[in-house]
Amino acid sequence: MPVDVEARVIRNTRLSSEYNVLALAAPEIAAATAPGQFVMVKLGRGSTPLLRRPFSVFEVLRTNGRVDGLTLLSKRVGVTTQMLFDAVEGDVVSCLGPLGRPYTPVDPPADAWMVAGGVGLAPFATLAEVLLARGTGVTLFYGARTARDLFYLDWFRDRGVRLSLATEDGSLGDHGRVTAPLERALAGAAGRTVMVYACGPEPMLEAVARLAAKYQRPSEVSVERVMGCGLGGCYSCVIPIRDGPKGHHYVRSCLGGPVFAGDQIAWDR
Amino acid sequence: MPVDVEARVIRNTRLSSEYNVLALAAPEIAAATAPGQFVMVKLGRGSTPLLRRPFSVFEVLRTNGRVDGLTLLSKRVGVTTQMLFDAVEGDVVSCLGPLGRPYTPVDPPADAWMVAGGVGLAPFATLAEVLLARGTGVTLFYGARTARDLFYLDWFRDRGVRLSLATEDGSLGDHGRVTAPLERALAGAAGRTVMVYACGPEPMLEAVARLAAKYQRPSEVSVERVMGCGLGGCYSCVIPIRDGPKGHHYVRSCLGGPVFAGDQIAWDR
Amino acid sequence: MTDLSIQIGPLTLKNPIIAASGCFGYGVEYAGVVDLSLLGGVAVKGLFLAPREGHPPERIVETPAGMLNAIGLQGIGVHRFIAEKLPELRDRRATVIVNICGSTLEEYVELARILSDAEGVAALELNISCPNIKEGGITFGCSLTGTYDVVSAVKKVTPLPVIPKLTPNVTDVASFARASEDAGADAVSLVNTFLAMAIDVETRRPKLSNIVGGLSGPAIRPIAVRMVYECRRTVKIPIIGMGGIASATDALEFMIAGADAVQVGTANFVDPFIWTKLLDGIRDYLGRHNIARVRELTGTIDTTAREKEWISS
Amino acid sequence: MTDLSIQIGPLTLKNPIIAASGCFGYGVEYAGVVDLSLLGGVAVKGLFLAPREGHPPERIVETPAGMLNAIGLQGIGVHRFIAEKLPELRDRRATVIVNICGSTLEEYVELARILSDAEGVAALELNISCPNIKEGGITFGCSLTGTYDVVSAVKKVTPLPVIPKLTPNVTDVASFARASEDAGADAVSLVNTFLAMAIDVETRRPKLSNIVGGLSGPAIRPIAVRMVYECRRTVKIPIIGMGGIASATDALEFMIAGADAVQVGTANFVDPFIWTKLLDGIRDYLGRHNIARVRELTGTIDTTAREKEWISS
Ligand SMILES: Cc1cc2nc3c(=O)[nH]c(=O)nc-3n(C[C@H](O)[C@H](O)[C@H](O)COP(=O)(O)OP(=O)(O)OC[C@H]3O[C@@H](n4cnc5c(N)ncnc54)[C@H](O)[C@@H]3O)c2cc1C
Ligand SMILES: Cc1cc2nc3c(=O)[nH]c(=O)nc-3n(C[C@H](O)[C@H](O)[C@H](O)COP(=O)(O)OP(=O)(O)OC[C@H]3O[C@@H](n4cnc5c(N)ncnc54)[C@H](O)[C@@H]3O)c2cc1C
Ligand SMILES: Cc1cc2nc3c(=O)[nH]c(=O)nc-3n(C[C@H](O)[C@H](O)[C@H](O)COP(=O)(O)O)c2cc1C
Ligand SMILES: Cc1cc2nc3c(=O)[nH]c(=O)nc-3n(C[C@H](O)[C@H](O)[C@H](O)COP(=O)(O)O)c2cc1C
Ligand code: FES
Ligand code: FES
Repeated sequence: MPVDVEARVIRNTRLSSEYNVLALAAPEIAAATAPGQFVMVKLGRGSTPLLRRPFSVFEVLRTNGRVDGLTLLSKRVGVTTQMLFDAVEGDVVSCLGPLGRPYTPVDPPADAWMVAGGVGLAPFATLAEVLLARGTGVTLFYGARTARDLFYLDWFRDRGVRLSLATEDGSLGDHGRVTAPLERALAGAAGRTVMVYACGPEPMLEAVARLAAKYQRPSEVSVERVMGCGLGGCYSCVIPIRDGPKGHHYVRSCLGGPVFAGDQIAWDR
Repeated sequence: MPVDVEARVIRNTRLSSEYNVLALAAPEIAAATAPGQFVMVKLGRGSTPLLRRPFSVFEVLRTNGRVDGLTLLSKRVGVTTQMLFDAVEGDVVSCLGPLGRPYTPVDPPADAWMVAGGVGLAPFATLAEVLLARGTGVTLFYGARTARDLFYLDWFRDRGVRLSLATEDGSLGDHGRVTAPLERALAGAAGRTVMVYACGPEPMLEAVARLAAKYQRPSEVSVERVMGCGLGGCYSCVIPIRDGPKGHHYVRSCLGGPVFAGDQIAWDR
Repeated sequence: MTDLSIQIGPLTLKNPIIAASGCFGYGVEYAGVVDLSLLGGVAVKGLFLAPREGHPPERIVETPAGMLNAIGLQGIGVHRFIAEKLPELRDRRATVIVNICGSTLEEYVELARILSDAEGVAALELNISCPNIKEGGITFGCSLTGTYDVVSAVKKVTPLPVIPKLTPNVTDVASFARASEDAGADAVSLVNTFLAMAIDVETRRPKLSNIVGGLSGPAIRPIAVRMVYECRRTVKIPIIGMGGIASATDALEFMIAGADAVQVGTANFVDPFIWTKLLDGIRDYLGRHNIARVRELTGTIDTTAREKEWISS
Repeated sequence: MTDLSIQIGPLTLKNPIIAASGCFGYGVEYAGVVDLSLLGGVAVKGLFLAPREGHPPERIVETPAGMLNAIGLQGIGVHRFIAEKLPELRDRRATVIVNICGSTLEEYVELARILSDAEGVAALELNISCPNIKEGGITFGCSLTGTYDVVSAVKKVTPLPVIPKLTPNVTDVASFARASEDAGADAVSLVNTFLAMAIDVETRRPKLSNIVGGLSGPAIRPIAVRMVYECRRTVKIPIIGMGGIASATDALEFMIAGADAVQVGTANFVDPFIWTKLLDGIRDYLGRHNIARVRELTGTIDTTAREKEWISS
């Protein structure tokens, strides 16, 4: 059951002029979160902004092994993310969660390949931890516009996650989109059991799901739809799910997702 | 001409759980303000609260003789005053002013009697300074609910302002309303030229205006009407002004006031 | 003990706080955050006879102190509702108000018949006011005879209380309340959303796939309160008021204007735990004002002139 | 060089940004904060033939992202306006749009006659939509024949462009735009405010002395944009859109929906220096989008379906 926590800001780390990581004292939520789940946050009194906004839980914070908070990785795109960017220690953020259907972690000998586009990195810190704890080998395919927009590389490296990077300007890793190194890897992975996890812009998710299908690997993608409530109340967040070979029906991504099997989604709709 | 300044909060001094004094870096406005004038302030982004709110300029701040800011004396009654109460150094308050018709300071041998009810103290710090600079003798009649709600007594005393206090619970000064010591003083002031200035709740203003008239002294009162714009645009802030013996017409208190001669106002309307 | 119960025709609600249709799923989605039996009622998402796909995304967009929606009444249809949702609602002792929509008068009648036979339906709310689908009864809701006809036809086939839900997109909403009363409605509910739109100026495209949608939330509250006030002066049947209620104070405002009960929609998205706060706030207010029964509050707006007070501030 | 000029019948406005009636006094009040000649137009406070007292306070109250007003059209009457305000407006080279109100058709005609003889009036805006006074023409504004009659009567007596101002408190605002066009209106302006109210729950009294008032501000913007969009699809005459515009983006939204020009009311209370910001913002937008003339923007909303984009974010 989700809870609503008036979470104090523990610290706000700016990663760039657009990205920040906000640490919030919401241990109740953090302790209950599975990788890929999200929270609905609201800042400020009054009715502008009116609605909460969805954010993946980025890290689960622990002090001496005890869970004492969580972080959000946020990209500044509008009013709420601006407020998250500007937040200072002691501010209060209303935080409702954990919500949604998480990723399904795989066990060895399967390998876990996580594909992140930009702020789509968010669910993969917690997912990596869960996978590594199971002994599953983890690779992160991570793409962004430019090298300066690739964050937390050491965090993943230090924990033993293999990195495969791509930047659109070629400033680090592959020159181009992250799907290129992913496809090379898939092509060279004959005989290995691989589960592909993806989070990022929807066209990237579609490309990843198609690649996984092409190389006959399962995939799970986390979609980002506009969410009014996060609890199944408003039907704003729907995504077309395949119904037989040609049909589809709309499923609420806050309840049925945000994580779906890549082949469930009717990408052409 | 009024200006609009994005004024930084220099400091916020809480006087009680309801009252605070907010110092703002708005030297352009401070330097141009005459006693009794006000500013229209707005806090926060977005449209809640939507409208600006009027506040008297309380003090004009100077460092080494150079004007570098102003303060507002604010009582917490709603959303904007709550934000003023909560403001911290570095916050920005949008501040439009100076606005309105100020008090008319008198010269010696006239005496100046300032009558303040609660937060109605606000215009009298600047008025006292201007009067004292002219050598005019100044008395402050100052009433509130209780002793703890009487502020800045030393500030006035140190500058040579005589104080006559009243509290509704009798905890300091006269027991009851501030109009009682005022009437005693008026009754005992035969032959002296006195100008009465008042600011406070409207029924107090009416009582003061009637007392002044009864003892044939001129009065100027500063009224507090809900103001939508402060510049004469909206016609929200009107006060009925006498038109002959029985009639009245509505005058915008942001332009024609907030300071009016006590006998101008049609109190019975 | 304050009495929070209110009466809608033959139906007694344990309190005047109802979850608004389309803002609370089928109710069951919220069983984890609020004890459904605590609510005065649960108005479930608008149902057609058949399942419906709804509009493609984007379906909502935020606006100043409000939101637009054009969900397009995606839904599972009345039969799956009865089979899949109603049993759980019954088990959880929810007072279920079923919001029904049709393209034709016959469809409303058919829905009413089917639901009258189902166990656990407390009342029918006739959605004749959905602004963002052509077939959502809005043709009934914008015509006085249409409103009259659909209400009387449904009344004929059901013993359940019938509550037409009025649209605010009309010149004189009170005349629609009157037509409803004349047709035998047990109550009216108002307001549904205001037809509205938003455009992305960079792409020059509408922000909703459906181009237009319905405006809800605090932004519309003052208009909705006025409409409830006008209806209260026109009809005697109970009024269920709504539109932007986000606190107990807001709910009380509607009741003082003339509502017997209220519905809360958009605010549930912002705070799904709002329900006990609303009930506590109303209890507290009634206590402070020595009002024994919430129903005594309805329509008690005082329009006599005020006296000035000397608040020694 | 971007061309910001727009055409209202025979009148060319140097840009599409007009100060809304009732929100800018008689214009002269603002001469100290903005160069009046920079504005596309100044719609002065609604004028009756005779001076008017207006309603007693409270006259305004803030609501979520909006405000209610019930000023009651306090005003100096047309003769004092011509004698006392018009000369200064003329001196300051303001493009003056006079907003006129009457209780009868004859009064509108009389006002139009008087103002046609005055020097320095650019256009007449017929206020047939003031929600908070009984005599403010709202009886014309809520009736199609009333609208038609008053517009054609005024057109007969004046060479000035005639712009009826429509109320949003109707079921089908586009039909009123059509009636206006049929009657020979040079343009329509919309929207006036939404009839609304607010109640203080502690005293149970209305917050406005007049009980009801008009809602303006950002809260209403999505409804107003929708109404402009509907009118654009119905009439060919220019549309002056308004309702909650508080930024250049908001102004552009109205133009893309179908407005040729816009008025700004409530936002001027919040920021009296908004005017140059609006003009700069529009110029910047046109520049970025390679649009040479602002009039090319009107009604260019793109309602075809969107493509998904891969924004590597
Ligand atoms: C399950 C889920 C998890 C997410 N996790 C993250 C995360 O970890 N970090 C992160 O930075 N972002 C995340 N997002 C996206 C994030 O929700 C939006 O960036 C945020 O809502 C924008 O809010 P705003 O007020 O800043 O922008 P707004 O001013 O509301 O709008 C700016 C832009 O954001 C889009 N947007 C607005 N509301 C939503 C919404 N409710 N959902 C999606 N998009 C919206 C709008 O279409 C618009 O283009 C996630 C979204 C979902 C659905
Ligand atoms: C010329 C003038 C000078 C003033 N100087 C001071 C001052 O120095 N210090 C101070 O504390 N207060 C002063 N006030 C009163 C101050 O403007 C109000 O307390 C303030 O507007 C309340 O805003 P809010 O958002 O906190 O309250 P709201 O939430 O808006 O409302 C709370 C209460 O305040 C009243 N109110 C709301 N808006 C206004 C408004 N625009 N004008 C007047 N009353 C309003 C409401 O009727 C309501 O009862 C002055 C008022 C005027 C007209
Ligand atoms: C997302 C959404 C979906 C809605 N769906 C329905 C519906 O199915 N049937 C209905 O009668 N009203 C529907 N409404 C209208 C609400 O029940 C309510 O009348 C309106 O939102 C005003 O109340 P609010 O401001 O509290 O949300 C919907 C509103 C929203 C926001
Ligand atoms: C205080 C106030 C007074 C108004 N007076 C008039 C008026 O005299 N004549 C008129 O046609 N409209 C009047 N209006 C309506 C505005 O001109 C405008 O149509 C409405 O406020 C919507 O625009 P906005 O949201 O930008 O304010 C008034 C509005 C306000 C807020
Ligand atoms: S966000 Fe409301 S139903 Fe999914
Ligand atoms: S506050 Fe707007 S006219 Fe005085």
